[in-house]
Amino acid sequence: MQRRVSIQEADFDVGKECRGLAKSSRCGAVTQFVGVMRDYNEGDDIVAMELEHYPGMTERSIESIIDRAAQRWSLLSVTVIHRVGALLPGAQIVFVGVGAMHRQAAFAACEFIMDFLKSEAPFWKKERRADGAERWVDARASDTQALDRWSSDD
Amino acid sequence: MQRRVSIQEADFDVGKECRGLAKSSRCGAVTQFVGVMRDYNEGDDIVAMELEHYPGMTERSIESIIDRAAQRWSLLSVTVIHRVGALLPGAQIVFVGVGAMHRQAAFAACEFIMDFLKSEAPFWKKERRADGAERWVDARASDTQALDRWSSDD
Amino acid sequence: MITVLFFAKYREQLGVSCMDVQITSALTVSDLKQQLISDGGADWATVLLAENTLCAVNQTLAKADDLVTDGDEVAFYPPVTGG
Amino acid sequence: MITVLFFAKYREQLGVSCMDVQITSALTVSDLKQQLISDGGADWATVLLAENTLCAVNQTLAKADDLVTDGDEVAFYPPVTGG
Repeated sequence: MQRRVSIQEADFDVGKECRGLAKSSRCGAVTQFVGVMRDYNEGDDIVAMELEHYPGMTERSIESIIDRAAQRWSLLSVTVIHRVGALLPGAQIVFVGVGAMHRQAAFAACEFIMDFLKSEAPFWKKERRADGAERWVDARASDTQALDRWSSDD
Repeated sequence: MQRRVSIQEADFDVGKECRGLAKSSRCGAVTQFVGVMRDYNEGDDIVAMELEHYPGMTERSIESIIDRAAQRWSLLSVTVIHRVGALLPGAQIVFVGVGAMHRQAAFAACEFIMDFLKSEAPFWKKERRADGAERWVDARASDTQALDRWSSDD
Repeated sequence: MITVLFFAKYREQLGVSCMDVQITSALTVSDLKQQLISDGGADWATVLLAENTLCAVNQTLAKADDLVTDGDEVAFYPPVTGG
Repeated sequence: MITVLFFAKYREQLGVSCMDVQITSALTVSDLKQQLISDGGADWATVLLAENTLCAVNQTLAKADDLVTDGDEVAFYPPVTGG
């Protein structure tokens, strides 16, 4: 399986990543998730965001999630890109792409990786509101709950 | 909700479609599926494919599927592109993209639309094998079964 | 008069993609199939009576007892295989 | 000697991102927290004893009774909010 993990400040090119995921001649399905920065959260207008991470552990954590997905479904390629540093509303934050022979595996693995990335990978968001105040974003209970479905048998 | 349906011979640009889906400032999640032509099916090497469709009904059928998805989940944007005509292995065949505030809706709606497109939209594939023989692709029982999960309550 | 369309394998098997058909009054999809078979013969029976043959009336999926009336567009086609 | 890292809100609250800590022998994550609190004071107790504080030893998530030994990299951080 082809695997690519990148933590970067730079933006990413979804079209290029898609082509990279579909390189295998056996690939019939590519599923992609792109997380985008909204200008609104928890009732406030957000004008900027700073994304901090734990270098080294972040990559290990994401690679471990990908490995678990690859044990569970038959995958041909996985790419995970996560941006760090300063971001503005509308910016692409995260990319999870999965290539597989069939769409069911590609869909399930993409959502699985995204769900675990949200709850395991060491990233932290700090938002700046329109009034200049800054706050660290709180973890959401719904992201922990999202993991529940993956613990039951398929 | 922003909606775009296109049946076309030309290839599509996944990066451009992704940007189009994320235009709303409320958009936090974009999920995309790309179906790719494989060079192998049912035990045979495939060298080319011809995709036929029912003009008019195809668009109506896909719009109806999108409407049903939009009733079920809170969506900001949906794009469905399906190519017709002559295609070679490795070619992008179909694009389903969904933009939403949250990822769960974007994932579910994208897979829902793809599942129903597979079983309702009037497209037919004819494959040409390496030995020159042509055959119409048979519908797969697994594509009908894929619909079952959408009939139960979430 | 109605318009009848055939797609994919059925278009090839019958050698027809589109034809105008005279109907004397409103009739069901089943009745229309019988009329086409009596005009066309065995090949038409094979296509139109196949268990999984689909029919759309005015671009909406139709059942055997749905009505076809003057001016309608009727299509017969095999299970779809797009995506 | 071990290296202790703090991230995000905790880094700001303690004003420390990285520090070297002398340990006399292997100790548990719990013991390490107590040692840091006795050296650091109330702010450190607030951060390290918070119910949802996470700890990684050598970049792998660790539990309260996991062991920390000489040369390890230990990190304390709040629940993650990436993606």
